[in-house]
Amino acid sequence: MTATWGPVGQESALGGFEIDIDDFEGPLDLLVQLIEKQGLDITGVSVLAVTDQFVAFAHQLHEQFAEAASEFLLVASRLALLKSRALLPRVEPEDEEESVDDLAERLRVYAAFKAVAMDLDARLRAGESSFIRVAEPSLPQPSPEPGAGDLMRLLSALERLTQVDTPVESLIEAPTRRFRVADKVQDLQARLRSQGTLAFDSIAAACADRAELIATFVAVLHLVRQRTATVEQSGTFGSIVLRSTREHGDG
Amino acid sequence: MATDSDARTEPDDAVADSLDGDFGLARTIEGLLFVADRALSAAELGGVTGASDVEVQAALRELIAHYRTRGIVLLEHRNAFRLVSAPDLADHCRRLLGLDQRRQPSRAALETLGIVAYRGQATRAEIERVRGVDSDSALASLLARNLIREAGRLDAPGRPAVFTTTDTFLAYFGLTSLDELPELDLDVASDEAAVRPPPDV
Amino acid sequence: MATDSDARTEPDDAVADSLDGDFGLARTIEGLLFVADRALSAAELGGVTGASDVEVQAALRELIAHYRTRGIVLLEHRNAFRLVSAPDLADHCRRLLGLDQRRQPSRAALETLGIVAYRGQATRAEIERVRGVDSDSALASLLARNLIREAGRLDAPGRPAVFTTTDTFLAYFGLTSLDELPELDLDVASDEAAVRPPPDV
Repeated sequence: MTATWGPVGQESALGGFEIDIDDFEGPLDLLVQLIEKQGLDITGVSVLAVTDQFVAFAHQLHEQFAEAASEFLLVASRLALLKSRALLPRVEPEDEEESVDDLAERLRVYAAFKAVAMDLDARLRAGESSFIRVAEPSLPQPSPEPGAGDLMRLLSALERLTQVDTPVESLIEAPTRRFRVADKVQDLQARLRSQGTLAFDSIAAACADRAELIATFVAVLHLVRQRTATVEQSGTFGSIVLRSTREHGDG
Repeated sequence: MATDSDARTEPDDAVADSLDGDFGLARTIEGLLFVADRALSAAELGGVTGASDVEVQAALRELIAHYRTRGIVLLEHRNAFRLVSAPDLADHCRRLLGLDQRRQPSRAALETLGIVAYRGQATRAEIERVRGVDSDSALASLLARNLIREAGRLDAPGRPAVFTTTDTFLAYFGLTSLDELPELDLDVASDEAAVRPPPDV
Repeated sequence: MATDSDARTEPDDAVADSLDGDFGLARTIEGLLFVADRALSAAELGGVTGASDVEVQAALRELIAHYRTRGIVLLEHRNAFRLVSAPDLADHCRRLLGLDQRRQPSRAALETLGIVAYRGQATRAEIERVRGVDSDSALASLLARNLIREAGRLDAPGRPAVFTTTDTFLAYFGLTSLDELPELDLDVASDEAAVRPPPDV
């Protein structure tokens, strides 16, 4: 299985080639790189020249690329087929012929897209890029249609903000008074433990001002998210009841 | 049009003039004004381009003249410059943006709106401290949609505007008061997937 | 004249009227493209302006030619149009916007992007067939950067997602149209030889 290429006297077919495991992705990439290093055409029988190299490399990688092993094996088997066809008189049935042509075609297509990637890469390195306008239009717009808003999106935008980098407290810090959500959570937990359910109306009515109401409301959100409590509502404008998920009087 | 790189200037052709010499600066400033999300001062433009104030002013005059007949206008207000759509196109723009209204507000706008709603009132600086990013254009779009309004000014340096939500805000979300907020499906609101950082490329 | 439905006259209409008719449409479209925060299709522009498709296309060609030398360019992506800053002003824009030089996408991501761009649209399986390797994370990173988007689902087992490029893709690479991508260089003539990205989907 002496190849007609490569450094003389090398024991391994891989000797003298500096292809790192991190340098390529998948069998086609490896094959294209091997071929390019040989300065060969990507198509046809010239692929032969790198078959042993590829098979040896694929063998070596087999375990590291377990998820891609089948693909490597497939490519290797096609290469082996190519090689056998070159060494032996034509004995292959036609479907094998197809499979060889198929590999050549795949290599050609892949090499073309590799070239595209190189071109895109070069564009980025050249540093040219267009920017869109980020300003939102300042033109007066008609008032939004009543009821068209999605409250869930509003809340999820806010939740995201609180989770990413901002403590909830800073969100609801009122200009004059401060209410800590953590305090409200504790307060509600204690009341739920003793009472089992709480009407949101009564919780809200007990709030001194809007800031406290909001802190309380955010605390309710936290309890529901923690699954300490569930929220029930009878109908669209019905009263809202906060219910402990634990049995009343439990632990 | 004068795509000609020929340096000769035709006397009567203002466009050819504009391609002459310092058009490089004018087109750089044009691009900067386009991407900016606020009005830019001549000093800022000088800082970014490295051009002198005289050069920047000349380039701005040239651009103002160019945009006099176009669908975009270059406005000057207190020595700050901003590209806006031509005033007579307002109806067309409104029609276009009206089509957009069926779309939900941007996430930036929603975050800003949420902060104003939950705090009761907030200044731009407070909003930006919470969001960690410039929130000028988000505020502008909320004001334009009448979802927030200026409630007054703080008695602090610069007398910053204090924003609060409007009745339109309540109507938009189908609320009559804050009490109705908890009817949300919180599992969706707290979807963890939304906060995962994007994977590296 | 029995009806008087268009009695509303704005003083600025005189400006538009004084210009030649076609330019009136071009400058209206210019203003619309400026205020839009997304790419607009020719059909949308026709809907808002009331002009025919032929007229809109002619006005767009005029604007594209005009913006070829300016600090703003008009990019076309699959028959949708958007104004963006000129690619060569990228460094200035970054400085103004306080943006860092972005991280380079991986080659895996670029190969994947190339396949989607040239094919017009592609499923994950098609991409993996070409690349011979799992392309899930490359796709995820491209989606996160808004360089591709899901255009729909195939009516096939598993209903696989079909991906297509976004107009951000063009802007990101400083292209104004998919035509500016080089021809796909396939050595041997085949069905796929000399593939250019399709002009629209």
